[in-house]
Amino acid sequence: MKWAAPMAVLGIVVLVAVGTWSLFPRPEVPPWEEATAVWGAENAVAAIVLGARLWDTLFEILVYAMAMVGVRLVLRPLWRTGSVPPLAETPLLRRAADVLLGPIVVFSVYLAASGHLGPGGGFPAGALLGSGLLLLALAKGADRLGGELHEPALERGEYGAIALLLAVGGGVLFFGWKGGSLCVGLNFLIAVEVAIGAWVVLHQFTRTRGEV
Amino acid sequence: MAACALAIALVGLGFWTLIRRRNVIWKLLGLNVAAGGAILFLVAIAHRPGAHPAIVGLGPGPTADPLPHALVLTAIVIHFATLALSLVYVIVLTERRHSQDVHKLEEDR
Amino acid sequence: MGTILLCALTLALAVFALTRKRLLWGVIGVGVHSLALAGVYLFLAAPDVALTEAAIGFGLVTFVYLLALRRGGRLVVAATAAYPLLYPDGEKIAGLEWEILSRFGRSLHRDVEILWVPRAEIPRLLSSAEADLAAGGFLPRDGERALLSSPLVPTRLVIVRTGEGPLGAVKGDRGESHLPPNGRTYEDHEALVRALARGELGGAVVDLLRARQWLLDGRLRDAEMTPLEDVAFRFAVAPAQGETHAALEEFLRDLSSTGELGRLVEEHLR
Amino acid sequence: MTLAIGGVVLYLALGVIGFLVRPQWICGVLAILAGSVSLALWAPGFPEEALGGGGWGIPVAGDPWALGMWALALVVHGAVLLHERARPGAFHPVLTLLVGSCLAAVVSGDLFNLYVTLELVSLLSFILVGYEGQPRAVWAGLQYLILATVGMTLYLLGVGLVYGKLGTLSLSAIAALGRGLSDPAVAIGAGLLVAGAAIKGGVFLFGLWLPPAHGYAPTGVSVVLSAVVVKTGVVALARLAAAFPVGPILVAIGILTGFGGLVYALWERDLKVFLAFSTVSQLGYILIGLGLGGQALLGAILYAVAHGLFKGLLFLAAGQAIEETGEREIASLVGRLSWPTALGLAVGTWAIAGLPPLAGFAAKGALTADLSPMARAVLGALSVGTAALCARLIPLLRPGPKGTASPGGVTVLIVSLVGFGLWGFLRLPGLLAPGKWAEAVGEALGGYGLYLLLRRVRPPLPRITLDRATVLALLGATALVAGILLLG
Repeated sequence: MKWAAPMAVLGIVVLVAVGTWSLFPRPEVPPWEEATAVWGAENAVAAIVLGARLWDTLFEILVYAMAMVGVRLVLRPLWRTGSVPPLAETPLLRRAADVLLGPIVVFSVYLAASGHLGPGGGFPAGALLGSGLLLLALAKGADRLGGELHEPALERGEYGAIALLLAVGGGVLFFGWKGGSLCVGLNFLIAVEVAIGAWVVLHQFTRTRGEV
Repeated sequence: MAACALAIALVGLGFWTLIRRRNVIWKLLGLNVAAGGAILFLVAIAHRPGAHPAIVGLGPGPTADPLPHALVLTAIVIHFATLALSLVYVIVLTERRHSQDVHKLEEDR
Repeated sequence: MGTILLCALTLALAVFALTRKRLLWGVIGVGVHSLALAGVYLFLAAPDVALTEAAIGFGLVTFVYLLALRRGGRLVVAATAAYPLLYPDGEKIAGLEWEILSRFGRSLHRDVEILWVPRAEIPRLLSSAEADLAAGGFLPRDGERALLSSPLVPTRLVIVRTGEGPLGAVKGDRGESHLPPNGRTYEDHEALVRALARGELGGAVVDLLRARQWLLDGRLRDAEMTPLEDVAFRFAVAPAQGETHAALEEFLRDLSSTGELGRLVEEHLR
Repeated sequence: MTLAIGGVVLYLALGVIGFLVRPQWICGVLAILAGSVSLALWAPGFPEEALGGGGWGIPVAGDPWALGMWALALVVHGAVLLHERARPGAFHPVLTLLVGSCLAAVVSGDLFNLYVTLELVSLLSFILVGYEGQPRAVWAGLQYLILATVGMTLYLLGVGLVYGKLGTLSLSAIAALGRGLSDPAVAIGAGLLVAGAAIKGGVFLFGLWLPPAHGYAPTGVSVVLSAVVVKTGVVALARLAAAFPVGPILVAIGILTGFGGLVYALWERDLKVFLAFSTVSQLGYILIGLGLGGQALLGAILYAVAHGLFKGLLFLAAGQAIEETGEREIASLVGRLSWPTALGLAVGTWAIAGLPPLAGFAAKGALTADLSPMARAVLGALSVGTAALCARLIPLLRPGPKGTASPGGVTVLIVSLVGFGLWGFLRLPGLLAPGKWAEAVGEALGGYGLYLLLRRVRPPLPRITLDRATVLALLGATALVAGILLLG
């Protein structure tokens, strides 16, 4: 079966290349301006993600949330019973965390708020917030920070955010809610949910790895 | 056109690593690159020569197709979620079987 | 034009990342590759996707890989007691090899756990990956399937002759391959030196370090040694753990380059 | 349309709320109630409507596939709830979300929405397969996820090609365009889509992850996996077959799946992996019916539902048997089962062999109603093979001394099997003809003969490893796309 692997990969690559060849030249893009305006947004991508194809986005949020549930379920038995060894906090890391945390939070709030007007949106904002939280964990030590951000409350917060998202989604789907403020609300909910999810994953990893 | 070629190359490279490497984390890295290639393929399809982003008020001229961009946003997040979960399962297996070598993990003791 | 250049750079980064030997470089390479990919998205007029790819693809994915990579838990070492290299000293463990192993464990953020096993058990533990490393005056026999580290302490294999009678050696040790047909094997060095002291054996094939230690402790009185071959004590890594082996090699290189290894050898084997 | 989507949103919301409510299984019961009310309201199906506006909206349709799968999913979820009542922790919320996402997957008529729902389905089943954390189940789950991601990467490439050329994601619009497979981009895109869905659906050459994943999963999980989750892959293939003219390719895949699964099942020792392989071979049945289209399509839907019922029953009984005796090998389980487990196995085997009164017979009758003799011969050979598989289970049916298993879940499935069989008799006139009965009994006896013949033969079957499964999946995809190119 020596020849099988290269043949398989090459087959896929060649076939997709042949298919792509006949795609060019690319046809004209259908007009999207008024469809975007209907949803009260200026960024067409945000209008699609939060308006026209909100049904996809709801499922995607569920995929993300359930992955975090899976991570929590699997890693709980592996937690290190001993005390989490302290983190070697170098002054550079501590200073960097203090300096950077402000801009990160401001930028992610800006991304979430202006998601429907310019590039941005709930997902990058949430991921940025999650990375910012991890930077905080690197600087202050995951255990102390974990203590401050009470873990079960975070979990309930995440489930609450998802339930709220499903409710608002239901509203948009059935009662035809539209408008810019709706986009901002959805974006913030997604950002909160993604940020908590990212923090849970990173926190769970640290509990099984000793300090970060 | 160059982006499409890059996408196809990434898919091939990713699948090749997935098959050849024996360590499971290397396989996941290869899979990561392959899925990134497929996502880039979607964005490359949406691109028009000389286009600016599909945002109102950026002036005349051709714009890129916004629909694949929305699809790709979803695909990236989904791929990260599946990746995080499979990495966690790799950790569980490493704790139990002390090895990340795929032949070792496949022995059904 | 810019797109083509950036695409070429992205592909080069991906090929670089996926052809590395060490997993750490692979992960960092893929991280930088996905950053370049975000740049390509900017050229393709997709700012939303670029932001998401940068935040999630580069930020979170690399974090998750790095955290998964640092395989926590224990670095399991299968070892035989070998004063002054690696020996249980009351509650604690001490010796030259212990100093090296504990530093290596800390660099991998894993706490080292020693399994005191007879020498013959070590190959089985390594191949079944129940142990990551083998230590404690480990002299590799030819045919042992293990990844060997660079030599730690050079030594010599000697025949210790105390009188008439058959030669003895520890089962599984390098000395055993030099035994004449009527030679006898023992579980560990302790049993070997007791048999020598009782006179059951005429001599033993052992490494110079242990022989000198026996003389210093006064367990052997008049014994003359004939050198056999030059060998060196090394660490052995489980065959499936290419990753740990590469990390160990790099660690030993740094240790000897900073002269730390020489200082430790001086301090323990003066 | 609003009723169905409302039902799904309610199902998912109840699943999420299940994490917060203390007696977790309450959320399951409420979800099933909501689902059945929603199903009752939109039962005769609803025309296709775009969710979220015309241009970019997601078309959602309620056709016979959706109807059959919703009914099957609700019944099986009820049976598993009865069986796994005492399971603490996050099992029931995740199970409810899994069934909810299956409901959404079978209703959707949009290329990318299929991708998202199938991804949620595979992620949730991946969590449930590794729920108890034994290394074998975790490895089966990891293998499943890696192959599912490979499948979905191919699927995304297919979406890129098809959307690039045709400009729409809605399956009905693509069918309406009727461009067929003349254009290479559409042909290769369709091939990649079918390959991705085949890998996800656990078809023989492509989805070799299915047997270990279903075999080593906990009892309740393997029931839902084999009865409902596998069907979402099949429904995705059905949707693609409706949009692109890929009928003959699906028939070829169906034959390959049918006989491949059969060969591996005949010599598999582990009981649940044996049942998983027989699931793979039954998929072949459905795919052949799907590929032929027309009257056979209705037969395929009926068979999918019937298979869900009796395979669910078999897995439930097998799970109980393993929990009682602690043994997994078929040989060592003989004569040690309690009466409810033995009864469940007996009824399941009777139905899967396609013997008269039960659902298997009714569905097979519908499937082979008016087929070309060649197709009928292939299906006949397959059912003889299936009967041979059932013959392997016969020695297990003698009930042992004492019964500890709770008959709850088993009875629900038995009742629904008998009900389905009787409904089949009323609706499909052709079933009462003596010719059909004789044919069914003949196949069963032929199967028993085949079993006696093959008992001593033990061919060395290649072991399925992750690398080999990946290479086979990619090779299968390449061959499939090349086949479609030649077809076009």
